[in-house]
Amino acid sequence: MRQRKIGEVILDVRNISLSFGGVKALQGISFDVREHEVRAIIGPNGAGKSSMLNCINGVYHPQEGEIVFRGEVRRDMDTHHAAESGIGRTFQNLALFKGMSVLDNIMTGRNLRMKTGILAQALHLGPARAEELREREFVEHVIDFLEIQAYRKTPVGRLPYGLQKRVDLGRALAAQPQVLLLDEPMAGMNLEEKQDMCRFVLDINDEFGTTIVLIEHDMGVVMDISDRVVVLDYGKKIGDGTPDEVRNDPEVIKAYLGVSH
Amino acid sequence: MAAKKNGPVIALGAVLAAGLAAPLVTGSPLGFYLEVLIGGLMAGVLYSLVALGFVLIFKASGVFNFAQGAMVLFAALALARLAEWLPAWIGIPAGFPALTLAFVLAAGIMVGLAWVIERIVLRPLVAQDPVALLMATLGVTFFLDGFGQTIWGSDIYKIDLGISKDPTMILESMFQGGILVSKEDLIAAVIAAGLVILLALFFQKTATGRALRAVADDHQAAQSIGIPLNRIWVIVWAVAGFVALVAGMVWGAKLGVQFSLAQLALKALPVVILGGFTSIPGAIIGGLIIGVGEKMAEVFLGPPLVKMWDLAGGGIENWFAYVLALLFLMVRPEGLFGEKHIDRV
Amino acid sequence: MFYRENGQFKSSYREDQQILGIRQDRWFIFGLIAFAFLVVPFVASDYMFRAILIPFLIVSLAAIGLNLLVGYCGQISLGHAAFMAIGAYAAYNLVVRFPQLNFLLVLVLAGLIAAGVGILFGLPSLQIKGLYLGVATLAAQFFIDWVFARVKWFTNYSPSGSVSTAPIELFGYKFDSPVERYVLVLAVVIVFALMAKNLVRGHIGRSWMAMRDMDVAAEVIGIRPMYAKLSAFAVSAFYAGVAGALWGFVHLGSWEPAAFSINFSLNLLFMIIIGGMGSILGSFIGAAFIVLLPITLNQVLPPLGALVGMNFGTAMASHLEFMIFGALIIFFLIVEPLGIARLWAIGKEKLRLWPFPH
Amino acid sequence: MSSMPPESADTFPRLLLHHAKVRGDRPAIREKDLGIWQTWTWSQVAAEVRALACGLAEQGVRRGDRVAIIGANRPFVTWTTAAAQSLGAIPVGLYQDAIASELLYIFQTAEIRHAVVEDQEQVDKVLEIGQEAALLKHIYYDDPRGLRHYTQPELMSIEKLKEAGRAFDAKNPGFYEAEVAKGRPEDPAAMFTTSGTTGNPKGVVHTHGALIDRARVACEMERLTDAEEVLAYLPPAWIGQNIFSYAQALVAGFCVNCPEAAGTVTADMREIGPTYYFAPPRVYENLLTSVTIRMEDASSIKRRMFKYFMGVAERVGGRLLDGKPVSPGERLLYWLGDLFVYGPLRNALGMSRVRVSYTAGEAIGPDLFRFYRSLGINLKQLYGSTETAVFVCVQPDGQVSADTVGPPVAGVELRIADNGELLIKSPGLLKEYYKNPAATAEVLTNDGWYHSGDAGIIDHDGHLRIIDRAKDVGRLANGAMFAPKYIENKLKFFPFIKEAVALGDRREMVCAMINIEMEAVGNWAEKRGIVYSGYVDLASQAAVYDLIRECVEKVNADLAQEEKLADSQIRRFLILHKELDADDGELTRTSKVRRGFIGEKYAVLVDALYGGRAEQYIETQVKFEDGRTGKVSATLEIMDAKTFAPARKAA
Repeated sequence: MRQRKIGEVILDVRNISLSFGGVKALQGISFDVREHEVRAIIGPNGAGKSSMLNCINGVYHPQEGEIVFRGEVRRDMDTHHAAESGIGRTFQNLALFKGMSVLDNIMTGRNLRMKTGILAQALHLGPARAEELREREFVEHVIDFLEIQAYRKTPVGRLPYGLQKRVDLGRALAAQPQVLLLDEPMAGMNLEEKQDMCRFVLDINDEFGTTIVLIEHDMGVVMDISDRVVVLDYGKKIGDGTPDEVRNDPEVIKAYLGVSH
Repeated sequence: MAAKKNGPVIALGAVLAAGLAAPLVTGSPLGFYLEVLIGGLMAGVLYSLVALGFVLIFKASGVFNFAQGAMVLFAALALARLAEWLPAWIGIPAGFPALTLAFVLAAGIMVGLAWVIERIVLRPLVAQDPVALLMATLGVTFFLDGFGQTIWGSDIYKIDLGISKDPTMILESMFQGGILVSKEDLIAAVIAAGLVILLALFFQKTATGRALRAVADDHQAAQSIGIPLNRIWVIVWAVAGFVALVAGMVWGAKLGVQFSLAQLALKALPVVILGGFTSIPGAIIGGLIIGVGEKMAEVFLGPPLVKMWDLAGGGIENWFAYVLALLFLMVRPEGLFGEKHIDRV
Repeated sequence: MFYRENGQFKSSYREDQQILGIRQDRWFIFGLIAFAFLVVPFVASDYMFRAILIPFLIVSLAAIGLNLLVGYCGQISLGHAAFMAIGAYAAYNLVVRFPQLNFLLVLVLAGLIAAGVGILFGLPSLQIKGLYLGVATLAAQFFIDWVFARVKWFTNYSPSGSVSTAPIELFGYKFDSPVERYVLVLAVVIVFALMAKNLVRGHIGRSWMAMRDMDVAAEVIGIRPMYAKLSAFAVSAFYAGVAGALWGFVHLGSWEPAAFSINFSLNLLFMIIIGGMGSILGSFIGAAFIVLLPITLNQVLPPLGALVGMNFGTAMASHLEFMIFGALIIFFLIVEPLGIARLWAIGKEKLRLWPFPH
Repeated sequence: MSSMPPESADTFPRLLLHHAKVRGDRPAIREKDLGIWQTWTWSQVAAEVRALACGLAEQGVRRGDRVAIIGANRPFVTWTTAAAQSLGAIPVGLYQDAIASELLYIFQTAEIRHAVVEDQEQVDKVLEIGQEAALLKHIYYDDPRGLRHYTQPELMSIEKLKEAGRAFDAKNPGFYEAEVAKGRPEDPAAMFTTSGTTGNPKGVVHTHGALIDRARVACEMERLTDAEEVLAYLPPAWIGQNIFSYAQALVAGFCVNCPEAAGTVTADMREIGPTYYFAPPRVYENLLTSVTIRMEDASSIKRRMFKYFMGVAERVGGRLLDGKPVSPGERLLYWLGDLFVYGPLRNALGMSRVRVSYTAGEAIGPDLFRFYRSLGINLKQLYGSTETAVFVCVQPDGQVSADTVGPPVAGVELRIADNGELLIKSPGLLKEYYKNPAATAEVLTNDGWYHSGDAGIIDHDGHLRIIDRAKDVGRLANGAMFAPKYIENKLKFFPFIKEAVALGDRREMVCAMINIEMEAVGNWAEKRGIVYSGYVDLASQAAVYDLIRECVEKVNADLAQEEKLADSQIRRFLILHKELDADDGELTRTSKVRRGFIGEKYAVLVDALYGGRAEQYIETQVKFEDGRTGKVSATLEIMDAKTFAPARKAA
């Protein structure tokens, strides 16, 4: 059985509004994420889920609101700062580095921690080599964890979709994030792949205590694995609570369950 | 995306305007100044003609056709040599009749050539990275340069439009010494204007033209309402081929048909940057700005620079257009009239 | 077919990450290098050195530089010969003004100066991509051409505008004959190629490739676009600078600004397209191709033309060369965008799997 | 170094200490883990084993206790085995995929108090059993993943166990040495479970002496040295794996390599390139099938080249290997073939460096056997079983053939009983079946002969030839001999047939139920543009039936050649709608068909075969990999096959 300690609020999203041109993608969204929990954001297509994630890790800059991460209040994030302070993410549409092997893709997740300079790299001097080998070993643990040993040196483009998703997860995991944002990690997968992915998500949460924020529109999966759920619809928050609370919320049922499922 | 700041654009514009006005303030004779200005405009018209070809193709297919310059050279060579050979072949009188027939034949050749390029080179590369497409057109450039010179010859040829190259003095009454204007240049400007009007009509009035515009606006949407993209692309390439012929004719008549024509066409690149890749008016105005800017810089900025730094001659026009385009890119990448793009994750 | 990999297992990451992981590859490459150093100097003719081997090696280096930028980092450059020009003129000025400097140091300094300029012209890459960047690099090409043609200081006020150099002297030894120059260039190129390989297999190389393949994801993972792109421009220009200096001092001896024109830039680009984007080996293959093709055409065409009763002059050969280059570019972009290096890699993979097809 | 360890190293712990002393810095075990071959030297292994032994002692393991070990080929399996042996405890290797009921039976009969397991999956299984087998008090696990939040007091990680062991060792200096010194060769060294075609598994107990003797004899015979490399890829609970990757490694001092995962065995084998290799015929067959299939996709030039040189190899390869005369021209051709085909092929198979390779367990197809030998791979047959510590007969170099298993190895005596059963006397015989004197007495008679249960004959060269299980040799209704396995094997030698069950004992004719080989038949079908939606569909295609009928008829033609078996020609057959599976009880864990069980389970089909019906509907329950059960149903066609007149017996 899973026995975990849910901690204090680690990420607090306050009153975020985002618009593109005239289109309002998010309107005054607020929610918090506690340390070590699995937090889901659900909603029908176009509800603003991905936009929300993009605001959290600085890909988009909301016009209003602020983001508090580990006590640090920011008007908006920038991607690098987000990565540096421990926010990792995966992508809905695979955003792997197509020209690189599985190993190299995951190695890029360690780039933040690799500091040796160009000259040392070019000459493959002691520190550069030592750093490379050290990070390789770390990445091997990620590969082992995700059970993709057999594909280590395969170019990612040649892998089936489900495995590519796993590599994407591995790349984010390699950065040892405190909070991991998962953008529809199970989209486009078959049942078995979904189960595998669920297991990995829970294992990550268990083994490393990583806080997880995930977007899904597969309700079943979300309800099974998350501690608390935020429901978005047309850029507005319409529900927030435990899976059971959300499931029984009349407004959620009306806006989400009633319409598309 | 945060709204783009207009400050730098305005600043750049102000600097250019100041540069334009500076010679007058520093006491250049107005007549001379106007002469330079008109010379610049004339060169600009030629740039615009080449740039038009770029814009057409880019608008419809997203291909940055580096080979437009090579097509201009190829067209000019074809026109010049056909006009020279035809009298010997079929006994058509040299001069205007031969030239007319040569123009018709060259137009056919250019349309065919454009069609072949589209089919053989661009079609297999559909949906590729724009940089790959650019490189493919670089390949086309080299091929056409070699091919054109192989079949048409590699000397310097003339296109004689039968217009006197003698400059005419105009507005003598207004300025001391008047302004020297070449009649040829005027004709060129008229031809260019005519071509632009023709294209505008084509785009506004014909069904094909409207389809073309639809494609330019949104490929997928156009396809979904049943516009055959492949056919549109062929047409666009054909039109671009024709535009190249006109540009080649005008330019060849002015400067003679030679290999350097293809290189000069490189100048059209900064023009489209300035005007925006997708805007026909942009191509025209961009061409004029570059033409005028270049001439002004060469004539009025060059000598002081040479003196100041003891340079071995001027030649600012070699890079002026590019550096201007580069500055422009930094402050307004979409150009004067281009459309903005927002990258979504 | 020739691979026997049983027993070549790796028991440390260091072994696993070596550049040539398979023993047979190691033999092949070491054999090739040994051949280049120990056999070629004794068998090749002066013409071979002057017209083929030395230019091949130097443009290989320049192509590696361009490949780092275009093939690895995905940033286009249409004006890379300009960075070679910077290297060449920088080296010239260093030698003229500080004659006591060791030539190797001059090479490195020339490279560094080119790198500085590379960073400057790389700045637009932070704002613009693709075609737009191509135009920016063209601006570099034309502007730099102009600077060396017009600013007399750079040519040390040479009245003709062309500069000439004395033979290279290194640790008291004069590299004068073609063989000596060949060996010098070979050594330099091997060292720099190895360094390039080291870069691309390290975290910096990965950050370049990440920018190339998916820039948004790269940023999200914590790669700084500015650092990745500018470092690629700097390193790329450094290589071009060193190659330019070698081109000027070892290959040409005396040159004028036109030596590094836009055509040279485009040729470099063709090398990496034909040879292979994102491959150090491909840079060599492409360079060999572009260096050898015109020479071969000039040798082969006239007798071939005579055979069919046609007269192929040099002009004809040059036109054909243009056509063949153009056609090849198009062919490779359509059929194998990763160039001959990719074909090589496929061939190698086939040999490893032999007799199986997959 | 070919010198064998001294006679004084007569238990496994002593052998280990010997190697740690003599070749302490040579690799003893490697495991592909985290992308590279992590290596432990003999002295490191000795230290690990010492820590584990002390840890186990600290946890209460005593002389004579049984310690269960469940896991894939990982170093911890070897180390805990040796650690238990150091303490005089008996390691009991158990199959990872053993079902809970089997495990429970063994845990109860062997009164197992300590279990060493690999990971969460095994922990869960053993914990569940632990509820019922109340004795189980200690579970040590190797891989902590997923176990972070487990709070059961029985659980302890192997890391912790080693720590405890080191502390214990420090407090009790000399304890380990004293324990090792107490061991004697006649002490039980290990217990193996027999798969048992019927009933509960039996625990076969072997002494140090028996295992070491057999290992040593075979090492000497094949001149194995400490330079050998072997790949440990078969279940460690199986005695063969124990002999090849534990006993022989400890005798000869060579290095054992553990693959990264089940899915990477082929790749890992290519990397390691073992010099000494064992595989059951099934593995060789699968390899050949994959070679054939992959070659089919090759260009026609390559295919022709392959075919030509394989022809050369067939003519020349075996003779070269046996040291027989070969003409220079053929030698040259073979050399070319080696350059272009055999060498690369051996490399692709991971067999470039194989010096000695064995197959055993079942009959091997003659074509299959010849294929490997003609490639220059020294493939040989051996005969043995769990009860005989493997080595009974081995084909010596130069005396190799497909249909014998060779003469007895040193120390072994053979006798054929009147009913055809093979009797064996050997130093490697089992000590006993654990706590099962009745069963022991049944196979091990007082005069020291072990009753193998196999029917065999000894030919004029003194080579043993195995026909079938003695009890399976039956009679047709007309009294003619019926050796079902012999027939099944002949069928299975075709690449399209994965499994076959021959029926006919006390019946008037022979019928067969056949499993197609999905990969080969699927490929064959695709080549012909036959569309199919899955296994069931493919198996029921008319074209596939025709294909299989051709195979059956070829077997019939073969059987007709042998006077005694001509009546055993297959008259009717069907293709089964599902693959026979160990999870459904149709195969044993070692993948042998359980004929009796199948006969009962598919009684309707048997009736239909003998009842002359042209088709039969059947519904079968199946167990999926995730433990759920489901049903497959199909209407199976039954087909007649042509039979041939018996060959006239030569006068």
